[in-house]
Formats: sequence, C-alpha cells, structure tokens
Amino acid sequence: MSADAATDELATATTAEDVRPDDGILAVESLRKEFGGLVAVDDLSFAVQEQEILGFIGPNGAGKSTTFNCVTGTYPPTAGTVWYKGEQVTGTPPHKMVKRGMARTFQSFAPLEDRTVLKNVALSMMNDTLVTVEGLLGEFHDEARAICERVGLDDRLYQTPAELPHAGMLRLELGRALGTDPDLLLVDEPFAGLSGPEVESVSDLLLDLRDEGMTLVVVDHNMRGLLQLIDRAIVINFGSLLANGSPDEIKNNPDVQEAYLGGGLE
Amino acid sequence: MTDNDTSRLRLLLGRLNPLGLPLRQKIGVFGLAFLIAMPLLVSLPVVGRFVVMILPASSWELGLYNLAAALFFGMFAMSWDAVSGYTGEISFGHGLFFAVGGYTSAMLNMGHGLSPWVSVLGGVLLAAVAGVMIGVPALRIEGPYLSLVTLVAPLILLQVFIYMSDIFGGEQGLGNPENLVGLGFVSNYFLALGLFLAVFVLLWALTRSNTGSILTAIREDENAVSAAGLSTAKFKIFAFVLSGAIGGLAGAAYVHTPVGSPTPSELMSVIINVEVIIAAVLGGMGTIVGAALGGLFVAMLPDYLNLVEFTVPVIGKSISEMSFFLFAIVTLFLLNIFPGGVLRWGIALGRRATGRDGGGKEGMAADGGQSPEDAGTNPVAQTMERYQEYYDNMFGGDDK
Amino acid sequence: MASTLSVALTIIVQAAMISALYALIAIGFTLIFGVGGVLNLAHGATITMGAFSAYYAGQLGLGLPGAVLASVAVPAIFAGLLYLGMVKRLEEEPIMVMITTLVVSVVIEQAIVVFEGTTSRSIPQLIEGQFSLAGATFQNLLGVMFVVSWIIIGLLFLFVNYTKTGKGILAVSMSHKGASLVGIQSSRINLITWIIAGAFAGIAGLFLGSWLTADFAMGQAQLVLSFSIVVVGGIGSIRGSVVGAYLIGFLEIATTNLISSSLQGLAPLVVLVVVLLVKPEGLFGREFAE
Amino acid sequence: MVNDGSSGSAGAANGSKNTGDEYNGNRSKLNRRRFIQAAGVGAAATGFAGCLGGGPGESSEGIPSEVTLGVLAPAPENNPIGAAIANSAELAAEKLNNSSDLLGDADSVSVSIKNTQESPSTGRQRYRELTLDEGANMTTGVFTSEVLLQLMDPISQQQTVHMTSGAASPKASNQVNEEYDKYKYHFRAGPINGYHLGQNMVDFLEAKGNDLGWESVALLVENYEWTNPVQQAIDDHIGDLDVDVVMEERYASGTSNFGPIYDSVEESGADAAFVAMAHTGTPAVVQWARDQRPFEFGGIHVLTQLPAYYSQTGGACRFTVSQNTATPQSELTDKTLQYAQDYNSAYGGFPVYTGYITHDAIMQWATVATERGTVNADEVVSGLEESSYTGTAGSLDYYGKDHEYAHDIKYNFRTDSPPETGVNPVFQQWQESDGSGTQEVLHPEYVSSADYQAPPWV
Repeated sequence: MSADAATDELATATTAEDVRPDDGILAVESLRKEFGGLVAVDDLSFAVQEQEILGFIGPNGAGKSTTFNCVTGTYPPTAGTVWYKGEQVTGTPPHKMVKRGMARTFQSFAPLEDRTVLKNVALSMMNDTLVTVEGLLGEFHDEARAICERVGLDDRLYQTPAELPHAGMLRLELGRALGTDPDLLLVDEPFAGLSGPEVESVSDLLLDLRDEGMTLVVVDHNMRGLLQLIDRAIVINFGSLLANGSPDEIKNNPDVQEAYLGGGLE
Repeated sequence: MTDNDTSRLRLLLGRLNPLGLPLRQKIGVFGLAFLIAMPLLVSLPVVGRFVVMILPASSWELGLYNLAAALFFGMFAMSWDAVSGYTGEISFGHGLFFAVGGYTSAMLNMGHGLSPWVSVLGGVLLAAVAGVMIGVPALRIEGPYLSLVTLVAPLILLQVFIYMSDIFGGEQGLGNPENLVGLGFVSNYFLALGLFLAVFVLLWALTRSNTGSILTAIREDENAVSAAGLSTAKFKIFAFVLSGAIGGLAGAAYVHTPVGSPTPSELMSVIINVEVIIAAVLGGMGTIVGAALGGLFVAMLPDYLNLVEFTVPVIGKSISEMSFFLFAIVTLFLLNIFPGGVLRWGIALGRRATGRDGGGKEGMAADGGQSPEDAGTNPVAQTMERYQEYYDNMFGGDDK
Repeated sequence: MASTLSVALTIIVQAAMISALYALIAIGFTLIFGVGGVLNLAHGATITMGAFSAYYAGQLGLGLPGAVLASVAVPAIFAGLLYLGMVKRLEEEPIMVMITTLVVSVVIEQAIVVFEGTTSRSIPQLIEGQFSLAGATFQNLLGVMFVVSWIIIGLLFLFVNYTKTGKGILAVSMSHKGASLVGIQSSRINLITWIIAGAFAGIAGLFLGSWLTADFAMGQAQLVLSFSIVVVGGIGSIRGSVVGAYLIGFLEIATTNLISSSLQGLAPLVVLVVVLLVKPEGLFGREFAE
Repeated sequence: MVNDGSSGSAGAANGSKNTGDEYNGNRSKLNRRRFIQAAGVGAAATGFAGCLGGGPGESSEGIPSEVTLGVLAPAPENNPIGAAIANSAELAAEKLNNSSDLLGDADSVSVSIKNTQESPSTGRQRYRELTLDEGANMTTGVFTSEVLLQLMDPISQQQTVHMTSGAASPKASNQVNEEYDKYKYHFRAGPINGYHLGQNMVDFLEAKGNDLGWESVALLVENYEWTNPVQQAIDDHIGDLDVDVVMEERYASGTSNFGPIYDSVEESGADAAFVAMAHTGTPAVVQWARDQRPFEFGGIHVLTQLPAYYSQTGGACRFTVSQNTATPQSELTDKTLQYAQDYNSAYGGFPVYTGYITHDAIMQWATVATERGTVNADEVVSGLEESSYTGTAGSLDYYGKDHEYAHDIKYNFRTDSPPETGVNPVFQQWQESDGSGTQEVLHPEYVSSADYQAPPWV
C-alpha cells in the first residue's frame, strides 16, 4: 500500500468538494454544525482511505472535536452527509456507529471509575443483549486480558482508572476502543502529556494496528509527534478545510503557517 | 468450543457446591434453608419454641402470614433496586408498579372471572407496560425531574382511581379477590417464599451477568457505555420494564393472598414509596441482596414493634401504636448520624454480603466489583454525582 | 337562568382567589429550589404544620392573633432548623436532601396521626362573613387571602430587588461560586431563604386550614401542586411560579365548574405531565427574579 | 379535643382498672399457652395437612376462667368513633366482672383492644392477633365497612363469633345468607344495615316532611362502601314521597374542598342536602356553615353524633340533622340513660353510636354464653339467633339464616311507640341554647325533645 498514491487520489477528490459515498471507508460531505448562531463546522468535506493513518489537525477551537462528534453520532449535524463503508450513516447514534466498526477515544478520558482496567475493557466487548448468562462466570476476562496486554496495561489489570498514570489512562482509552473490534479508530490527542519514549511506544502500537488492517484518524492541535506516524493530514480552521496533503506539504503551506501565527505548528 | 463449555460447566458446578462457598454465602444458604424449613421446625419441641420466639408475631400462624407479607415487600424492594440501584435513576413512586400489578390482577379476577394465576400474569404484563411508560420519558428527563415524574405518577394514578371510583373503588380500593392458594398459613408462606426466591435468583443472576455490568456502567457514565457500542436507551428501558414487571408481580401475587388486598394505602401510598427507598438504601443499593434483606427488615420492623407492650410515659402512647412513626424517626436519625454515611455503610455491608469487596480477584462475577473505600465509586456516590451534574447544568454551574 | 357572562365572572373571581392561594403555596418551594438548588419534599408537611399550629393555638385559647402568629412562626422556625440541622451539610448531595426531607415529611404526618388521628380538624375561622361580587357571594376569607397573597408577592419582590440581603439571595441563585467570590455567604442566604419559605408555607397552611379544615395528609396535594407550579413556571422563577399558579388555578376552577366537580386535583397533574413532556424547561426557563 | 376527654383512655386507662390489669397480666400467660399449643400439635397437624388454619383453640365446653373479648376500633386513642368502641368494651367488661350472674364461672373478663387504622390490611392483621395470639373468645367493634368485608374470611377461618358494632355494609350479611355454614359466626349488633339506613332516612322524611319542608333534595354521599346500599335504598324508596331528588353525587372519599360540590347543589335549587357522611364529614359541615350555603343539611352524619362536636367545629354543626342510634337524652330503653351516665362518669364525655352498640353486643354475647353455659362458637351462634336482648339502643333481634340480611339486627320503624323487636334509630338536630350546643331529638315522637329549626340564612 503506497501512502503517496492514496494521498494524490484523495487530494483530487476533496478539492473538488464533491465527495462520493465510496470515496473511502469514511466520507464526509458538506458537514455543517451550528450551535445557536455559532457555526462550529462550516461545510467541511473530506474522505478517509482504508488502512491509512490520517492526521486531523487544527488550532484549539477549530472544530476538530465537533467534527468528530458529528461523525460518531454524538451530535446530529445541522447539514451534510456522512458515509461509512459506503453507507449513509448521518445522525446514527454513537453506539450504532460503534457496532458498525467505528470506535473513538476521548481526549478527556471517560473510563468507568468504579471498576478495574480489565473490567473497563471487558465492558466494550459485551454484546448488546439484554438477558444473558454471559459474564456470570467471568469468561470475558481472557480476551480482555489480551487486549490489555496489547496496549501495555498487563501489569495494571486490577487497578482502577484513578490509580493509573496519565499514559496509562490513554492506554486504557485505546484498550476500551479496541475492545469493540473497530475497523476505523478515531484517536483524540493521543500524545498530549506523554514523554518521548511513551510517544514512541504508542506510535508503534498505532502502526501495528494499521498493519493489521485498521484505519486510524488521529486528532491533534499540532503535528509534533505525528510526523513519524501519519500518512496524510487535513488541517481545518474556523470549521472549514484549510489544507490537505502529506505532512511535508502541510508544513510548507503558507495558509497553515499563517493560521498558526508563525511556526506554532512545529 | 466444547472444551470451553465443559470448563464452564465445571466452573458452574464448582460454584454450586455449598461447601466451596465463601462464608457469607454459606450464611445466606443457611438462611434460605432455615426459611424453607421453618414451617416444619415450628412443630419440633424445643426448636419450635425458639422459632416462634424470633417470628414477628406471638403465634406461628400469624408469624408465617407476616413473614409472607414481608417477602412480598422484599420482592418489591428488589424491583426498586434493579432500576434505581443499578442505573442510578431514583424512583420516588415505585408503588406505581406495585399498584398496577395488584389492581390489574384483582380486576381481571373479580371483574372478568379469570383464574387468579392467569390474572397475575395480566398484572405483570400491564406493570411491564407501565415500566415502558416511565422508562421512555426517562430517556429525555433525567435526575431530579425524573424523580419528580416518578413521584407524581402514582398520584396521577390515584386521582384516576378516585375519578373513576365506580371502576377502581377510589381510595377504598377493590374488595377481596380470590386467593391463589386459599387461606392456609403454610401454603401462603411457601407461595411468597417461592416467588421471592425466583425473583431473587433471576435478579441476582441478571445483575451479576454482563447486563448488570452494563447497568452499573450507565449509572457511572452513559457516554462511556455508548462508546462501547451499547445502547443506553435500550438498557435503561429494559431496567424499567424488568423492574415494573417484578414490582407488578409482587403486587399482583400479594393481593391474591390473605395478607394483602387491592387498596391504594397498601399498594401505592407515599409511605410505601418511601419505605421501599429506605429498605434498599439501608440494605445496600445496587446489590439486590441488600434490597431483599432491607425489604424484609422494613416490613417486619413494625410487626416486631407491635409486639412491644410498652407505653411511653408522658405522651401515653404505646410503642405498637406509634410503630410507623418510630420507624420514620429512627430512619431520620440514621440518615443524620452518618450524613450520607448510613448509605455508604449500607453499601459496604451490602458488598460484604454479596462478596463484591474482593476487587482484584479474577473469577469474581463481572458485576463491576470494586472496593468500597474508593470515594465516588459506590452506587450512592455515583447516583449523587449524576444528580449533581443535572443540577449544575440546570443552574448554569461551570459549563460553557 | 344565570347568564353565561355571570357564570364566567364567577369563575374568574373564584379562580383568582384560588390562584392567589396556590401562588402562596408554591413560592416558598420555588425560593428554596431557586436559591439552594434543592427540592424540599417537606414543603407540603410544612404547610400542614402551619395549619396545625393554628389549630393548637386555638385549642390553647390563644385567640386569633395567637393562631396567626403560631402558624407563621412555628413553620418558619422549623424550616430554619431543618436547614441548619439536616439540609446544610447535604447541600452537595441533592438526592440525599430529597430523601431526607421526604422522611421528615413522613415523620410530621405520622406525628399528627399518632396524636390527632386521621380525621379532619376545624381551625378557628380567620375572618367571618361574605361579600358579593359579579352576582355571586364569596367568603371574606378568600378575599383576604387574595390580598395577602399579593402583598406578600409584592414585598418579596421589593425585598429581593432593593435590600442587601435580597440582592444576596439573587446573587446566590444566579451562581453559588460567583456569590462566594463577591463575599456573600451562601449558607446564611440559604438559611434566610428557608425561613422565609417556611413562613410562607405556614401562612398558606393557615388559610388553607381555615378555609377547608386541616388533616394530616393535607400537605401531600400541596407538595404536588407546588411541583407542578414550579415546573410549569420554570425552576426558581418567582414570576413563573405566580403565572404557573394562576394558570393551574384557572384551569382547575374551569374544569370543576364546567365539567365535573370530581375532577378536583387533576388539573395540576395534567398540566405537569404536558409541560414535562413538551417543554421540560418550563414556560419561563430559569430566571430567579426580574 | 375531639376525643371528648377520653384521650388515651382506651389504652392508658388500663392501668387503673381491674380489667386492664388482668388483661396485661394475662397476656404473657395466654401467649405462652398458645405457643406451646402451636409448637406442639397445631403446627404439624394444620401446617401440613391442608393448611387450613387452626380454628378456635379453646376447649369447646364450659366457660373458661379467663374470658377474652377482642375489640377492633379505629384509632381508639384519638378517633371518637374508635374511642366509643374501646371505652364501651371496657365498661361492659367491668360490668361483667362485677356481675355474679353473667359469666359467673369466669374469674376474669379481659378486653384486648386493637387499632384497625381504618385499613383493611391492618384490620385483618389485628383480628388475627386477637384470635390467634390472644385467644379471644369473641370479637366486636369494626367501624369501617372496607375493614369488615376483609375480615369475613378470617372470621370464617377462625370460627370465632364476631359482633360488628359500627360497619353497615349488608354485603357481610349477604355472605352469611349465601354461605351460612362458613360465615354464620358474623352478627351485626348495629347499626341497622346500610340498606335499612337509607330506608330509615326516607321513612324519616316521610314522617317529618311537614316540619322540614324539604320539597327537593340534593343527595350527597361519600364514596365509601357503606354508602352504596344507603344510596340504593334512597333511590328505591324516595320516589314514594313528594320529594324531588334534583341532584345526586357520590363524591370522592378524599374530598376536602366542598366548594364545587356546594356550587352544584345551589345551582340545582335543592332545599336541602340529604347526606350520608361518616369519614369526610368535618370539612363538609364546616364549609357549609361558614359559606352559609342557602340549603339545609341533614341525613346521616356520623361525626355530628359526637356530643363534643359542637365546640370542636366552633358551632358549625348547628342546624344539621343526623340519624343516630341513641343520644344521651333519648330514653329508648330503660338502659339507655344509665349507660350514657356511666360512660360519662368514667370517661368525662358521651359516646357516639358505636359505643351503645358495642356495649349491647358484649352484654348480649355474655348473656347468651351464660345461658348456654359455654363460649363455644357454634353454641353461641345458635343462641344469638334465638336471642332477643334489650340493650341500650333497643331490642337486639337478628334476621334468620334464610333472610337476605342474615344475622343483621332487625330494623323496625315506628313513630309513636318503641318497637317490640328490633331497633328504631333516632334523628337529632344540633340546636343552640345559652351559647352552647345540644343534640335535640326530632324523631321518633316517643323520645323527641324539640321541633326542627331551619338555618336562618336559608
């Protein structure tokens, strides 16, 4: 899979502002979200290709989280269309998006404080059935344990989220998202507050996931740390698309530089 | 898969072996065995005397009746816990379900001549429908507003009963529906005990399965649950329907015994609504076991007080006359000595009773086991946080 | 035949007087909800307490002034003690306040059952006589009730907007944090609010009991009524509560007069359910005073 | 206070009285006895063989040395109706203890009083305590019909004679008639059953119509079980009179605001409200008087029977007319005034109707048991069926088992002379003399003390 080829293909598609359902695993056309009179997302269109790692970048308040929330169904968009795997999914509630294979992590971390790491992960592996004997004997734990190992929490299985360090919380977020067995993973600010080695190990994990066939969208307000990871980036500002291209292209884009007031992007 | 199944089976069998149970569960099994054997025990020479002494009455016959009534209330308290204890939406008018079950069943039996067994099923069904009617608005209205809706719902029902008193008998209720198993002391006791155990096993298993884990997760954080691909709406409505159906079953069976009758004061009074909250909260919210024990305790306490032949000097009232008044005062006292603490203490107690304080050990039921020391992680704290959030939103706290 | 006009006039006068009582019943509840952010489920029982204070004062031969004084003072002191003794330390846990005040109301009701029984008690008549208006006669008591209700609403308005303490109440109702920043002690403000609310509930109980007689459970319907009015008017809004009280009062009188007298008590519940389902934030949203 | 100065006397007064002491002292003994019995044969036999309850545990022959009278009263410590039941039972027991004729074989007669709280479930539980735990030889009392109807099955289960002294629902007697062997243990010593109450109201209207001058009435009945037959009887018979029923309303049992109802009565143009009220009467009377509603007020209003009611309502009950079993001044039999005096000197006030009836019921039961020489329930039942006992309210005679109102006290309307058998209730009006109220009897003539006064504002 050539990242460059994918980028070229995509660049054409989005500049035309004419996104079609099958443009990628996720396609968003003319997404608009208003709160009262405030426009948070302004006719934004983009597409995400299968198995790429897309950086989704913008200054604070640019509308990244709102876009995320509209795509995952947390808010219904004011206008626009979202396609996932070729199907129209605009306004589908979050839990259904998860079932379709789209998972996300939360920037603000939202683990269940009342239970252990292992059980937090186990929750996301549960079926949506009302009456079940499953869980009565704790049989989820083997699989949940495997995921915990994967995200590097195998020595903290029985701690509660409150006992985890910052990096551990991030790993737990990832573990919970992986528990739903997603095809597309939206990762919100994964590197905020991480040390160098931690950034590296999380990056490795994300790359591994991509190699296994997962598509990833990584949100951040700058590109530091993302450069080694992403194949392509989209930059938004004031709710609309500012730039789209390879990390190098983005870095050298004058509009982007202006938006970040001289080098904030670095 | 077969390997897996066999190992599961072995696990299950291992769990059912009474000798392998932890102490608290041994106590529980012993208690159950005692309840089941009691009618036999009273006929033994020495043991019988002892049994009658601890019964909430001064004769074994009345003791069994009172115990049967308490078992029905215990079922009702468990049904409250299933929704309020697990999802954290406090119901202030749970008598609604008790009443819908009881009245429906009585009316089907008395008005349409259905066998009481069939009409009880009708009562359960309609109470489940009432669960939907409360559960669906509960998706939109939350926190104190929902509590308000639940508080008002039985009052609206009472107004309807009064307005159409030719059908519902107004505040006087309906007459005397046919009994399920006649007037017998022992047979009615076993009816109540059987239903109580059935409900207990059902709710215990359900809340210890994934479903319970999801419900408690809803209490903790709804966003996290939907991020796990689970529909909070579906599970919340399920909790209300389940709770409604079981509350309805308790009410329906109760009116078809010699210890209960379909009147508003027995099924849906403000006092019933308060008693059920106190029962679950004292016994331990979100544990089922606690609600069951709390329900038995709350129902039998007035019976025990009633046996006390003591007249308070200055006011010239006997203890038995004031039993409910005293119960309310004691409750208030407990709520105040440990501000919020009696609840937490109850939870810790409930946890110990259900063995959920093990925290880290694998093999525990997947019900969100936790240590009680962590502030903000028990059902009461979670529920309080939940309500605080709504208030903050309502009062423009610190958002935006 | 009485003309439609005179029937309509009678309904309006009746409804205006009932609504004034309803406003009196609900304002205390609104105040506590708006300022303290807690639901006082003992509000109905406080009204009952007002009525029975007047009854006991009558039994003790304290005369009319004694009865009036008792019906205001006892519930006010009770509400103040309730706040200091139980509610204050639970303020961060509104659900516990609901449970505790609900149990308090049960204690009060049961105390009356134990000492007075369940039958109604007649309270000394506050004002005798009748007056005629729009071709119908009404009790003077209800007329006075109407006037007192508006005087109280007016005084409350002046108090909140023109006194230092009143402005403190306003500030606390807006934002607890903000109020503490400018040096207002919210617990003192809350205490004042509870005392005022208790006194208003007592006055409502006095009028209600004098008009209809008193019994142990009389407060339950008043609590539901207060709820309905507050929900209709919007949380914590005095203006909203007054409007809500009049809306429900007129609706109730119209239904009992025009449809059936057995519909008493149903109007507030119906209004409540409709508002909760259609416009849960109430007609006036959240605003404490204007 | 409403309980006419007898506050707390039902329970607390025990201490000072012979009966009370014995009652308290005996209790533990009784319990222990029951207990051993239960633990021994009873449980094994009845517990598993059909589960049909214990039946009367007492030996079937003779008068036991300790006779226990079980009394069910609504809130005897603060409800005047319940207080009258409880106090009269104590009074009757004291008489029996002092009498060498009645129950002479018994060393002591004790009374156990239980509060029904007007709740069917509580009533049921208290009844079972009386019969199962305390071994009551007979039970009496019960004011609320809802409670009585819920007691019929337990009574048949315990097979202990029960003599109702307050509740009027004829459903109970219908049950006796339909399943005699099962329900024969129930007797109604008074009041006359609900249907007869209604008929009595109509009979009164007919007899005193000229004095009252009510050409049209608005029928207001509270929605409780007991008023169903009352309303039925009025509907059945009032057509025979020259009186129009221009309005008929069963108002909700929890009604506290009578404004809308009275508005409708005014609109209907009725001369009088013809009422049946027991539980809800005070707000109705107080609002009628304070609003000076332009119609008269009469019928059955149980609370106005209370002699202290005038001061309790601040005179609001002035001009109201009510049927009553007896008043302290109405000399229905030679026992009436004596009993009222005894009651007054013991409790500092006069009883309501349930007092007269409870007293009569206990005395009649004791008389029959003495005659038969046993407290055996079946013996006493047949004794009561044949008995004609002159009590304070009249002659206590019961309809036979084939009568639709089997085991109900006979109703016998008379105007000029007391009936030979059965009872004939009185009608009283609250009138004022010298600033205080008195219950003047309007009817029947042989005990009447005053003429009807219409309220001046009508």
